[in-house]
Parts: sequence; C-alpha cells; structure tokens
Amino acid sequence: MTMNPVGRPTGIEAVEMEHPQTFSGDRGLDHEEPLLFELGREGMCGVDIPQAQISDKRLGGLQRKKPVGLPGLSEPEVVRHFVRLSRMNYAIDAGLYPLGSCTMKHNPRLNEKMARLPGFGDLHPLQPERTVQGALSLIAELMRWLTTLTGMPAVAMSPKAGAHGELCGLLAIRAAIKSRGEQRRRILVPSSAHGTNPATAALAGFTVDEVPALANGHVDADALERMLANDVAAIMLTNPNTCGLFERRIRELADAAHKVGAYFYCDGANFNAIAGRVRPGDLGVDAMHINLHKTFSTPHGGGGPGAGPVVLSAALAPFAPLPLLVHDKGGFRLIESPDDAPPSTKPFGRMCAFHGQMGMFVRALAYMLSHGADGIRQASEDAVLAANYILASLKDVLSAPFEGPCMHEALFDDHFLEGTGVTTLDFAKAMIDEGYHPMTMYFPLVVHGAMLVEPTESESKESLDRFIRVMAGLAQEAKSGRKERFAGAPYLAPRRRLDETRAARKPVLRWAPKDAAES
Amino acid sequence: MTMNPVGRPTGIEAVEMEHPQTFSGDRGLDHEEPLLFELGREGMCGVDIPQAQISDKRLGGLQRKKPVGLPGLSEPEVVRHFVRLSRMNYAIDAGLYPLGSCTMKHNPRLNEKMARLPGFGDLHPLQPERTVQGALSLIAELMRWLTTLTGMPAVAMSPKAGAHGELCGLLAIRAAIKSRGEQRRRILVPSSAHGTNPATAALAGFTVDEVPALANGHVDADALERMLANDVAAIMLTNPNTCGLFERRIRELADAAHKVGAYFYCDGANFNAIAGRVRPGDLGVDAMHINLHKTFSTPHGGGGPGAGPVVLSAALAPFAPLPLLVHDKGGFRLIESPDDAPPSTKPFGRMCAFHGQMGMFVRALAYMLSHGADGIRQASEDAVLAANYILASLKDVLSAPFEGPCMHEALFDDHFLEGTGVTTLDFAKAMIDEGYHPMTMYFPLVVHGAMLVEPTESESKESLDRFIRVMAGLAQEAKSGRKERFAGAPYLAPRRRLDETRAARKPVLRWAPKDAAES
Amino acid sequence: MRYLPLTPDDRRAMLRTIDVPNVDALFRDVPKEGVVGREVFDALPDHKGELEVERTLSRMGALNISAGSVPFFCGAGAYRHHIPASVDHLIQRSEFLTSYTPYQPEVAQGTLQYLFEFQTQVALLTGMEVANASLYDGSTATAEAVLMAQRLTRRPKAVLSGGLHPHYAATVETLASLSGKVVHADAEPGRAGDLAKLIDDETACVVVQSPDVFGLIHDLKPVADAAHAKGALLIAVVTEVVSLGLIEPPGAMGADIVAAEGQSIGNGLNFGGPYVGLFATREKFIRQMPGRLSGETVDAEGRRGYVLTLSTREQHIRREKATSNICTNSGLCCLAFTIHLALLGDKGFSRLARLNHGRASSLAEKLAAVKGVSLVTPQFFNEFTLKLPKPADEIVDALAARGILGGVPGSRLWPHQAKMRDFLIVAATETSPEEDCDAFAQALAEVVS
Amino acid sequence: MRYLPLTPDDRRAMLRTIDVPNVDALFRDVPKEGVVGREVFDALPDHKGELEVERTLSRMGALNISAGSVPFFCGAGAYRHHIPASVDHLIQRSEFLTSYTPYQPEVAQGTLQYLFEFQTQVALLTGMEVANASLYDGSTATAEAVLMAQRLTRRPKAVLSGGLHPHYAATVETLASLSGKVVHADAEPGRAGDLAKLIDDETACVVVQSPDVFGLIHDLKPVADAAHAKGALLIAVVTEVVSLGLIEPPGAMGADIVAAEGQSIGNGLNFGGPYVGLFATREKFIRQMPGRLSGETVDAEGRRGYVLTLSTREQHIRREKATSNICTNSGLCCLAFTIHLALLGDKGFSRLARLNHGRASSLAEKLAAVKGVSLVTPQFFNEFTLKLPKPADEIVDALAARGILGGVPGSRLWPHQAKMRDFLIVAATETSPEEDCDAFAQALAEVVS
Ligand SMILES: Cc1ncc(COP(=O)(O)O)c(C=O)c1O
Ligand SMILES: Cc1ncc(COP(=O)(O)O)c(C=O)c1O
Repeated sequence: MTMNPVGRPTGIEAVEMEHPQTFSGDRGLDHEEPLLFELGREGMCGVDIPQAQISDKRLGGLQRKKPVGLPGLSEPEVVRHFVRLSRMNYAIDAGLYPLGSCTMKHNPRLNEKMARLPGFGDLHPLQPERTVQGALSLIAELMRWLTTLTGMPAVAMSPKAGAHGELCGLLAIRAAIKSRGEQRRRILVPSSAHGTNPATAALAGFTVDEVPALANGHVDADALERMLANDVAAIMLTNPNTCGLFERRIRELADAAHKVGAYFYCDGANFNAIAGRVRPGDLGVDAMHINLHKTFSTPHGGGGPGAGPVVLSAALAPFAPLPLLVHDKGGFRLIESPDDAPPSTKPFGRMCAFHGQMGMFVRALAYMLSHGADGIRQASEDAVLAANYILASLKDVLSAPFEGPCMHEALFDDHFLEGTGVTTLDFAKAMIDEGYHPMTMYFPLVVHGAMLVEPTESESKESLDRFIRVMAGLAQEAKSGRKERFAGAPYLAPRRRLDETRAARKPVLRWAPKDAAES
Repeated sequence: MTMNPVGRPTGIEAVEMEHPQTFSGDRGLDHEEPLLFELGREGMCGVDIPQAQISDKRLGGLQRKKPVGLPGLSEPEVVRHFVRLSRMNYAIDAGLYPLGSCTMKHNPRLNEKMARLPGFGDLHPLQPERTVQGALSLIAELMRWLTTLTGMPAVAMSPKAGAHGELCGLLAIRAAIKSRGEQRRRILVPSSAHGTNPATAALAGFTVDEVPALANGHVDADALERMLANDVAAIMLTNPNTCGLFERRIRELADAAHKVGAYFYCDGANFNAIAGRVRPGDLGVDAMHINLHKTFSTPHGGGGPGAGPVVLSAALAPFAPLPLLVHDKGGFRLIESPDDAPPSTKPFGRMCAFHGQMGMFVRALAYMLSHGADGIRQASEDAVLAANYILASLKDVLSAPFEGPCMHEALFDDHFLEGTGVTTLDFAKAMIDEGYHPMTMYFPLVVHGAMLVEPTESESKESLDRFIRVMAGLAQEAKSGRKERFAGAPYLAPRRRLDETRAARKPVLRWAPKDAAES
Repeated sequence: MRYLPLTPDDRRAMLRTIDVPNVDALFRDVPKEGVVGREVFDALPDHKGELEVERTLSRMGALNISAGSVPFFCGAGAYRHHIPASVDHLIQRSEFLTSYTPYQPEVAQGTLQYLFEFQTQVALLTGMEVANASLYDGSTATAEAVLMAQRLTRRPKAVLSGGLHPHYAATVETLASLSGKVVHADAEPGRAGDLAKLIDDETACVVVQSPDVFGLIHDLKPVADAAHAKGALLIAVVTEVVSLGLIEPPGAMGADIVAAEGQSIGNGLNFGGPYVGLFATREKFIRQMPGRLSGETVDAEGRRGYVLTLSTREQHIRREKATSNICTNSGLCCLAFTIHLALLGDKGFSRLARLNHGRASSLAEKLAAVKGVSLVTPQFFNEFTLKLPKPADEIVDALAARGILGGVPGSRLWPHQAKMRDFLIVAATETSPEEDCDAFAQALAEVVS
Repeated sequence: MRYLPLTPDDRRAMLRTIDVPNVDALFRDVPKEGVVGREVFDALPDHKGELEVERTLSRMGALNISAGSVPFFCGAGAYRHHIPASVDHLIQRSEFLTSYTPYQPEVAQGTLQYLFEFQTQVALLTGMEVANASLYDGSTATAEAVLMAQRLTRRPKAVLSGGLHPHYAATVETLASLSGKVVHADAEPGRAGDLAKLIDDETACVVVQSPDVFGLIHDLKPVADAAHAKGALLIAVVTEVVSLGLIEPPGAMGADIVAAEGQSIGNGLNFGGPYVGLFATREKFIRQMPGRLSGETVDAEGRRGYVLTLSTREQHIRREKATSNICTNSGLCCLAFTIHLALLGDKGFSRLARLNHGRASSLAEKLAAVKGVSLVTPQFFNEFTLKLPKPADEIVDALAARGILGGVPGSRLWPHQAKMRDFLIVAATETSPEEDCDAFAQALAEVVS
C-alpha cells in the first residue's frame, strides 16, 4: 500500500492473521483498567480545596493519627477510570435485558432530570415543613397514584426497597396481631417464593412454613388451605407468581386466610404485569410492596437504590410506621411521634431515618404522569403480550414447564438441553456472546434449570423477533452437539467465566497495599 | 459442569474454541446497529405531542403535500440506538488521544454544567440588553482573559471556529489595507501550514505564496524575508508551528513584515504550548485566532462546535467586525450597526448572525477560572514537558526528523519504517488495536509519513510511560518483519479498514428507501 | 490543580529523561522578549476550586432573565423549543462529547453513522437530494451557499430578498462581495417583493428566506422559475426548520441550494450559539459543496461502515483550492438535531409544527385585537409581525419591565431605519402556554395605550 | 405513548402468533372480580408529554426552598456538601444507571470493580478490615449491625447511647426488639454519658455515635474497653463521614462494627433519600455480615476479575437463614461515593474535613457570641448544639421567615421532650460561605432578642 495521507481515499487489501496479542493488553476499544489504588499517587488530588488553618482546641485530642490511605488521582484520571469501567457493563440502554423478576424496562431520562431539580434534590429532610410543601405534596400525589392503582386505602412510603417493604408489611401484620392480643408466629410461603420472602419473615420474628407448588406452576392452594390455622399470622404469596403465572385461586386463598384470622401479604414485585388492569385491593390483599425500581422504572443503578412503598388494607393501615404524612389547614405535616399520631393509628415503629426514597418518588411520579392511567394499563398489556409472544415462539424450541398464557414473564426449563451436556448456566453464558444479557437462571427453584425471561413492554417487535431467532439458533446449536460453544462461553465478553469457587474459598474483599498483603 | 444456581460458587473449566460466529452478529458488548431509517415504523413516535386543531387560513396554500419520510421510533429505541453508536467511538474520556494539532485535553464536566445554567443556556440572542447583563459581562470577562493572556489590545468574539477566526483576521487585514488606500493581494504561507490557512486566504480574496520550510522544521525565514514586498498583505505563520517547534525568528519576521507594510497573522491553534508563558502580543502578532476548543478545553464533540475568537493588535482593532460589545453608564451594550460604532472604529462587516459561541464562552471561562493564570501556565509547561518526554523516549526507536526540544507536539517521520513494508497509516491502525487513538498522520506535509503526537497536559506519567512502551513495542514489531500485524490492522476495532476509494468513487451520502434506490 | 496529573516528582523525572535541567530549557527557542513571568498576568487570579467557580458563574447567570422563567416570545432566527431530556443526556456521553472529527473511521463509526443519518434527515426535511454534515450556523451556511452559486455559475451577483434576516444579509455581504456583488432588495414586512426584476445575466443566485424574518411564508416557485430562466440558482433560507413539518419544503418549490439554521431541533437558545448550519443541494452539485460528508462504504470484511468522503473538496487536501475553509463544524449540535428528530419522527414532527402554528395563530388574533395594533403578515408559520402605534423597542422595554419578553423590535435588527421602528416580530412555540399568551395580550394592551 | 414501542399492527401480529383473539385472553387466570377497566382509575389522568410533566413537577419543586438558594445550616444526619460535576455525570452513564445487580459478572465487571473499590474505601475510612457493598442507609445499617451483634454474641441486649440519632434509635428499636431488648441511654447534649454501667452479661453490643447527633465527638476507647470486658461488641455509628478526614476512625478506637451514613460523600440531600449505608467490621465476622460483597478472582484465561461472593450469607441462597433480607441496596449511591472519594484522595479528603471544621468552629464562635445563646458541645467536627433562650423551633421558623435555614430544633427530633426544646443543632460545611455565617449570626441576634 502506498502512502495515504489522511483524507486521500484509502482502498483495502485483504490481510489476515490471528487476532494479535497486544502489548498494552487492551483490545481496540476494550480497555483493561487497574484499581483506583493502583493508579493513585501521593499528593495528587482531583479537587481544589484550600488548606484551612484550624486550631485543635475543639477536637478533644481526637485527631486522626494516620492518613486514611486513599489514592491520589487527578480529575482526568478519575473520569477515565470510571468511563472505562462502565464500558465493561451491559445495560438496558445497550440492549434487551430479559432478567425475569427484575423488570428491566426503559428508564426515561426525563425522570433523572426531574429528580435533580433543586426543589427536590437539594432539600434537607429536616427543613421546616413550610419550606417543603411542594415536596410533601409530591409524596402525597404519589401516594394517591399508588393507592388508586392498587385499590388499597393506605400506603407506607418509607421502605427503601422491596425487601424493606416486605419487612414493613410483616411488621404491620405483627403489630395488628399483637393489638388483637394474639400470638401468631407462622407465615406460609410457597416454595417458589423469592428468597427475600422467607428471609424477611424470619427477620420479622416469624417461622416460615413452605407451601409446595403444583405441577402447573401455581401454588398448591389446597395444601395451603390445609396449612392455615389459628397460629398462622399471614400467607405470603407473589402474584403474578415467580413462575410468571397469575394465581387463579388468589381471592379464595385470601378469604381462607382471613377466615382463620391471618393476613395476606402479597409480594408485588410482578405488579408490572397487571398495573392498570387488576387492583390487588379487589383480591383481598392486606399488604403489598411495590418496587418503584421495577414497575415504575426508577433505574436499577447496578443494584440500587430502589424504593418499596407498601400499600395496606384498612385492617393494617393503622399500624403503618412513622413518619405519617397528613394534610390539614396548615398544609402538609409529617408526624414523627406516636404521641402526635391520629387516635385511630398505632404506628409500629420506624423503618429508617427520614421519610423514604424521595429521589425515587420524583422519578416514579414523572413516570406515572408520563404514562397516565391509560399508558400504565397499556404498558402492562404490552409486557404480558411480549412475554406470551416469546413463550409461544420458543416453547417448542426450548422447553416450557407450564401451559400458557403467562403473565409478563415466560418461564422455560432445561428439559430441552437434556443429553446435550449444556446447562442452563452454559446457555446463559452463550447468550452473552450473542450480545444479550441472560435471563434469570435457576429461579424459581421449583423448576429444573429455570430460565425466566421478562422482556418488559420496552422492546419493539423487531427486537423480540431478533431475540427469538437468536435463542432458537442457540437451542439448535446445543441440540446439534456444539457443546464447546456453550461450555466455554462467554468468549466475546470483557471476561471469560470467572472462578466463583476461588473467590468464596479465600475471599479477597478489598485491595491492600502490597507490603501489607505480604506480611 | 453441574447445575450451578446463581450465587452458588461456580468453578471454571478450560474450554477452548475459535471465537464463535454469532447468530445476532453482535459480539458480547459490541453491538451492531442499523440506521435509524431501517429501525423505524410508521406511526411510532418518541414524543407525546397533542394533535392540534388548526385551520389553514394563515398558510397561504403552502402546506406540505407529502410526509417528510422520517422514521418513527419510540424513546427506548432512540436511546438504545445512540448509546450503541457511541460505544463504537474512541474518546478522550476513554483513553489517550494523541492527535497532534488538535489538543485533545481533558474536558471538565463542570464546564458542561455551567453552560447549561438557564441564565446562560436559555437566553435568546435578541432579548433586551438589560435582561442579559450577566451574559454580556461574562463575554467581557472572557475578552479580558484572552487579551491579557495574549498581550493584545482587542479581541473579536464572533468567529465560530479556528478557520472562521482566520477569516475574521484576514478580513480585518484586508479592511486595514483598504483603509490605507492600498491594494495588496498576496499572503505568504509556509508549506507546513494547516490547510485552513491557504483556504482562508483564498476565501478572503488573497493569493497564496508558499514559503518553504528548512530542514530543521522551521520556516525558511530568509526566503520569507526575500518574498516580502509592497504587495504582500500579510504573513500567516503558525507558532508554535505545525512541526511542533517554536519559530525562533518570529519577532524578526514580524518586524520585517511590518517594515514592508504587511501584517502578521498568527495561527494560534498551538497556543496551548505557550499560554501563560509567552504573549503573542510581545512578538509582533497583529491577529491570532484562539481555538477555545483546543487550548481552553471546550469539547470537540466529534467535530464541533468550536469557537475561534481573534485577538487583534492596535493596528487591526478598529476593523473588528460587528457586533461590538461596549460598556458605559447604562451597562453593557451590543453595537450592531456601523453607524453606532465608536468614531475610531470601522467594522469590516459581520461574521455571522448574533454574537458568537456563547455556550463555548461559558465553558472556556469556567476552564480559565478553574486553572487560574498559574494553572494555565502550568498546563502549558506540562504539555510541553509531556511532548518532550515522548520525543526523548522514542526518538531512537521511531525516527524524529528534527532536533528537540519541541513544544507541545512531538513529530516523528516514517524513516524508521523504511524497508519494513509498513506505512505510517498501517502503524496508526495497529495503534488502534493497542487501544490508542492514532496520532495525526501525514501532517504536516513537509515531513515524510509524518506522525504528530500531542499528548497534552492531561496525561499522567504512568499513562505516558505506557504509551511509550506500546509505541516502542510496535516499532520493534514492524522492524522485525511482522508486517501483517500492521497491514491488516485494526483487527480488534468495531470495523476493519474501510474502503475509502469506494466511498468516493460512487458516493452514497444518504439513506434512501429501497424502492427509490432501485428506481 | 485538579486537571493536571503530573506530580512535582514526575516532572523532575521527566526532565531527567529529556536531559534538560528545567522546563525553561524547553522554551529556549522563544526569543527573550517573548518570555514572561506569572507577574505579567497579575490582573488574572490564581486557580480556583469547583465550588468557587460555580459560585462566580452562577452569580453572573443569575443576572440574566432566562427565557424559560417568563412569558417568552422572541424569535427572528432563534427559537425556543422543548428539547426532550434524552437528547441532552445522550450528547453528553463521553464517546460523543470528547471525541474528535472522525478521521479514524474504524474507531469513529458512532460519529460517522449519526452524521450519515443527519445528512439523510436534512435532505428529507428540505426536500433536497443531498446534505452535508453541517456548517457553523444558518447565516454562514447562507454565505457559503452564495459562494457556491458563484462558483457553479461563474457569475458574480447575488440578489438577496428583503425578507432575509438582516444579520444573514450582512454575513453574506461581508463574504460574497469580496469577489462578487451583493444586491439587497428592500425589506417590506408582510410583502413578497418583486425579485424577478433584479435578476439578470450576471446573477449567480437569488436568496429567499421563508418563513422570512417577519414570519411571512413564501411560495418559492415563481422566483425559482424566474431565476432558472436567467440561468441563476435559487437559494432558499430557512431559519425555523420546524416550519418544514407543515410547510412545503424548498426542494419541492425549485430550490437549488437550501441553507438553514437547525437550532430549533435539539439545540437550546444559548444566547446565539453554538447553532448548526444545514446545507442541502442537488446531487449534481456535490463536488462544489462546502463542508464534510459522511459516506457509506464497506470494511475489509465486507461489513457496512461509514467514512468521511469527497475530502478532495476540503481544505486539508485541496488547501487554497478548497470549496470552503471550514474544518471544525457543528458536530455535537448535529447529534442533538439527529436525536431530537429521531424522537419526533414524521408523526411528532408534523404535530409539533401544527402545535406551533396553532399557538402562533391564536396569539396573533389576540394581539391584533389590541387597539392600535395590526398584523402585517397574512400568512405565517409560528412567527408574525405586528405594527404598533409606538416604537416597538419602547414597547418591548415596557413589557420586559412587566416580566414579559415580548418579541424582537424592528430597531434591534435594522438600527436607524425609521420605517422599521414600529414593527414587532413575535414568535410562539409549543413552549408558550395559553396563559402566557393571554398575559402578553393583556400587558400589550396596557403598554400601547 | 413515547415509551411503548409496539404499534397496533405489531400487537395484532403478536396475538396471532400466540393464537389468542385479544389481550384479555392472556389475563384469563385473573378472577372476574379482579379485572377492572380504565374507568375505575378515573381519578388518574391520561398520559402527558414531557413538556407538560416537566411543568407540573417544576411547579411543585418551586414551592420548596432549596438548600442552595439560601444560607443553610441543617445537619443532624444529612449534610450538604459540594459534589464535583463529574460525579453526577459519571453515575448517569447508561452502563451504570441502567444495569442490574451484577449477577452475570462477565458483563458487569464495571459494577463489580467499583464495588470492590467502594469496599476498600469504606474499610480505609473507618479503619476496619472489611466492608460490604452497602446497605440502604445509616439507620438501617445500624439496625443490621445490632442484629449481627446479637447473632455473633448470642445475646439479646443492645445498649444505645443517648447521642445516637433518635431516628436511628427508633429504627434499631423497631427491629432489634423483636427478638431482643433495646436499652436507650439518656440524651444529654454535650455530655458523653456513662454507658459502662448499662453493659452487662446479656449485652450483645453498645451503640455509640460519634460525632453524635449533637455534634459532639467521642473517644470510643473507654466504651470499647468496657464492652469488650463484658464480652459485648462496640458498634460505632457515623452520620457525617467527612469527619473521618480529621477525626480518629472508629477502627482505631476499638469498634467491632461500624455503621455509617455515606450520603455526605457524592450524594445530594434528596429530602432524605436515597442515601447509602456503610457497613464495616472485622475480617473474622464476615460470615455473619449482611449485604453483598464483591470479591476478587480470576477468569478462565487467568485474568483478574470480580464476582459477588459469599452469597451463602444472602437471602437468594440461604432464604430464611440469611444474615439479612436485603436484596436491592444502594448501588448507584455507592458509585457516587466511590467517585467523589477517588477525586478527593487523601489530600482532598483531609482538606475538606479541615475546611468543614474551620467553618463550623468560626460559626460556633459567632453564634455563641449572641446574647442568651450558649454552645453546649465543647468538641465537635462540623456540627454543634446551641442552647437558646427560647424554644428552638420558634427561632428556626423566625429565621426561615428571614430566608435562613438555621439548623434543626430539638423538638423536631425529640417531639414532646421539653428538655430538648431549647436546643438547636447547627451544621456548617464547605458550602457555607463566611457571608452566610455572618448573616446567620446577625439574624439569630435579631430573633432571639
Ligand atoms: C419476587 C421478588 N420479590 C422481592 C424482591 C426484592 O425486592 P428488592 O430487591 O427491591 O428488595 C425481588 C427482587 O428481585 C423479587 O424479584
Ligand atoms: C494548525 C491549525 N490551524 C487551524 C485549524 C482550524 O481550526 P478549526 O478546526 O477550529 O476551524 C486547525 C484545526 O485542526 C489547526 O490544527
């Protein structure tokens, strides 16, 4: 090839070789990145803060004796570090993210913008109430949407995520039972439940009795009814359930529970399938958390933060935790003490400091206003439609343990992989090579090698069709014996498979300076 | 491998195969992305705007007859589309970007935030002046920084980029000459000049005479002096020049030009090497543009926007274009008409609508305030230091056409590739595989197979050392005959080498619907 | 100094490698009289932390009345539209914001593809065959169009319609009169004017803006025919591209070149810049076109990709023979434009345009109902001109004192032209709610009486 | 409906594939009484465009007085600090913002690595051996710490110091009293209090906050010794982590568990949430630790990488035997924390802490000089408590009326506790300029007199 000054058209010749090993370890746009602690240098700093002259007379001799040991980096290095790290992540914004039970739907940027308005983002939780009337009215408006959509009379806003909401609901149940002068310690939880359900029940001081699942993916309602007794505090069902099915006998089970004096806690993680079409309040639910970070699209942020408001039935509403938001002639007020609570109420305590995940509230309300009640209904329908479309298109290619229709998740098992030597895990990792985030694997536990696919309403038909084609292609590949395509996958991601056994056996949970590590 | 529910530690087995071909065409986190026009569907829409009822009585029968033909996409699709496109780009934030003459330095996010303050970003250019006093004072403050740093008495703010600044400067020169009742049509431009210099001279109605370069990379000052005559309007030098050198005889040349009645236009693209240490005003410069998007860090944005204010000597200041910014008892005012201009001035005309790149002004001033005069000086020193460090470290590994020290760019040629079959272009493409953006290639034209490396002050020593190691490694590789590593490069980027000849021979400059294309 | 990663130790070690005693030695080529110390810049402060910079600039910003904080009706070449939040988010992605011109296409496909999409969108909007990857803004695009017409026709004269934004006219004059001749038709608010009589055999082009600076929309067909009859080109100028969602595009009315300001789509007011110049023309003219072009091609593995192409028109290759001196253009503003228009699509764009026209029409009725006020532009898109019973600048000041930014007075654009003094140019967009329009009408009634 | 990509045609085609007549058929498992129509939600409006949503919410936002718009001195568990612009930019990158918990480590190394870095930073700051990948906030972290101590010691009783933020104490009480016993020491502003006497053989832990809710800083050594002597653990609580840049860390004073609120670093006030709970402890306790952990390992090619590890402590594996029920935590807030602290480094962090202490010290002098006002916290970091001659809530209201947010009155945190009524808790940070402090002092003098 002759000299080709920039801009002079350059032709192409076919030159081929194995992909080169690079000196840098980087590969094109895929950069490796050391730890912050390996990058920093003493004395370097990414902010400019003047050195204040202070005296030590107000420190009581408690000054820090040794430096913290934080690395020093300039701003450009810090920015580059995190930009590079980000580029090693999958994201909804980059592709379909069919993680069942997680509702990875589109996160509108409008919501981010709204949450950052100084009138919301820059308010202190303990400012005088009359300086935050707009913020309190926003919370009240969100409460109105949540109670209206669920058909429930009350909602507790402080829980910080779904599991925290579960705790709040069970503590309200505990308080209600106590106020009746009773002692009930059992909670019935289906075997298909999400891990937080039994964990929360235990945390709230209950014992957990597992309810079996039927072969059709529904909870064994008969068994459940048999297990109900006077010592049962609550039944804790997920609906739509974790197999992606609507529990048909839900109303009946609620009634049965109520008949023995138990409450019905509903895990609302899957509310996205039914919002705007079905009101849990019509089905006998006493408490249900709503993951704003699922149904109402506050971003998952790599694992949080979320928000888990809990709607409550009339029976449980009086026990809602502090603070309470009330509106009277003086405007909105927060009640922070049981002494100030309305006589009809008996707050069971407090879930956390302050009054909940305001940043998430703003985002969720922006989402609701944008969709409207009509759009929320349409979104649920589309989510269910998309899941059923996937189920219908793939049930003969993969294997589906249950009959359709499903709700907003399509569940597959590993039956179709039998004899191929390919596991659900392998299959998931091969999806990574194809540019997809895997579905939820091995959950729910009631299905062998479960693959729980939740496309959400955010995907176009073209996107779903493409996903279906790729999944079918992979299934074909597995069945035709190309095991290494799966067993070694992913080949094309920033990392190949990681050794989790090693990580757990000799945990390295932090960086330590070389000499410290050696000693 | 046995079933490995998520969270249960997974070990790793060594399974190897060729990188798989995927069904999707995607490869892990590297997604392919169709054109917007291939994604859209009729009737779909990424905004919610009500359908307004309008009458046609005010349209004069000029309604659009056919739809525009824009594709319809929902917001999630649009976001994903552009996120995916972005991931195919290299960026300063992701790595060293040693593009000589372009000053790819760190772009602080503070500057983005400041430019978006409603008090700047949401102002209309024709609002009443007393509603924009803060904005006008910001422009005045930036003018003060620019004139102080350059030691020049005046600055014209409206030029929209470097080349536009050149035009502004040359038009001022033209006007000055005209006002002297003279007719001079020649501009002397070194052969090493950036393409905009001769192009601008031609655009401004001058003829271009090329001044040769010396073997040492400096302009041939003797030749230039010989070329000076009464018909020369200006000399147009870049300083530091495009070979990365400071023109030693600059002051002498300025004097010589002035002696024959010519002006000295200085291309200030390389001001980053000397800001805070050297004032062009002390060297006899009459006009110089400053690329705010280089020296003062307004982001390049994939090719713009920039801003190219032009500082002017006392001789040229009166001819600065409209609008003029003045301050009097009423506050700041914009003068938009020659009739209102101070008697001492004779604006040559107007460069564009309104008063320049305000968004860039805010960013540049934020940069200046952050650095301070001390920081700007330090930045220049660091930029020069970094380039010399690279030159010193690589001059015996690659080949350097000129003796050091250099200014903020280290220039290499392709001498070291002689006989290897590897060209500068090939070498550059191999850098891409190593995770680096190539340096500027084949510019300046006065050096064979030029490689112009500008590290800027934004890189740490560790980063420079790593770059040097990789460059040395590649040079070694080239010399040891691994031609295919270069000739086929890049192997690891989103695209292999692109066929520019084909693009130019049968230009496809837009998408067209299939049937239209076929017809 | 948070942006500078070198430590004093680093600097010392580097100087050792370079083998010089200090950094001054690196500047040894600078003549003595050129080297100055920090003290020379005493008027400039030392470096500051973010908090302090933010405070200083916020204070300056707070001295201005931002458009969004009051009822707002200014146009005349820059328009306030609602920009979806995702636009501003996406353009700030590092890979878009902090990359250079896509000179290395293998690692710049993101930029090259959106430029290709941008070119397509601009061609579709304007009804032209091809478009470039942007110029600085509408005014410089217009000037470049005139130069291109002069090159194509090898004729010197450009005829500018009276409805051309006066800043645009001045920009064209500055550049195109260097080697040619620029003739300005009279500005008559609300009238089409007779351009045909100004076109002769020397005429390279006629430049007509529609909607014009007064808001009047024009049928370009007659002037296109008149121009073509004499071998001249028609350059159509659009400063409010949203109008193209409702109004017949210049390409359908015979334009040879379209120069437009793209700010309305995706880009904020920014006190005048940065904006984005759109430039579209006929395919047969592309080799005389200014500006960058992204073109489709394939890579060594046969995959579709994009490159900057036809660079032989450009300064870095052709130097003094280039079609323009432009280098840096409006990259990121193109991106904002492309994203916003992608969100709009045909449906949203047409609805946006209708909404704008509806708002402006209803506002025009309201304002024209004020005693002494008359509407002089019978047909318009989202902007119109009123004749007031008093000098418009006084009215605008009085409105501003009442917290209303009520449009652009004639004297602002045509200083010292007495006949323009009483005209007020008023724009309304989707961001002007009904209640703001009512407040405007009421205030206007108060201040004119 | 801009967020929904399916067209009516798509929906019809999909229903055909599924082989059902309409979408209602997909909901056939829902009992009749459960299915409702749009009309049931009549109280809720239809969908709205961005512009309208923005207007509605901005109007609500404008009804509040934002901290940055006035002289501002509130603390008591949430602190206003300057957050560098790059922090908020980086956390909004799609790949961080719109990703889930890193369950698939091969495509989540970005998240896993920053969590590993976060854990390291938290361990360093607190002077502890290990830290987890965050809990919800400081208050829930404190409650989890108490439960962990109960598990580790198999003892029921938790002793809470009087200086523990009352919201924290209530949170602990709610949870830890379910299966144990919570003893609250008296709150005495400015006094250390004698906790040793409350520790007995039943005591699982003592919980001490420093700086405490009044701002007082404590030497934890004596209480650590007292606790350890009885086989109990010391839980140290920090609500203002910036203090750790100047004050001896709990780990150096004998703490066994540190629970802290990380909001001050990288995270805005947000009216109370989301915040980020920091949790650090001794290495030997990790198997009883709540929350996620990112751990180092290698991939199949031997390259270093990170995974979620020790998941057998967690609910998704261990279910009712898990160490906590937490699942979603504070991911993105950790990221903001990690980035901000990376920018600060040792130098910046120490300077920030000194600046805070300096501001607060000077403000304390100024305010204590007001007649009738006295400082009750002799040693403090950036927050202190004043005794006022009148109920503090009245003073705070009077200050607010003068446009100053002058701290948190005792009655806000301890409603109905008369002895707390006259105390005012005041915080000053680097965002409180001298002139704001002066304005505060002057206004206070006016309103107390
Ligand atoms: C069914 C179900 N229940 C509860 C939860 C817990 O919610 P969170 O993570 O918000 O605590 C999840 C979260 O994945 C879930 O899928
Ligand atoms: C030396 C030199 N002069 C002039 C220019 C033109 O500046 P701009 O791109 O801002 O028009 C450049 C830009 O690359 C340059 O490097």
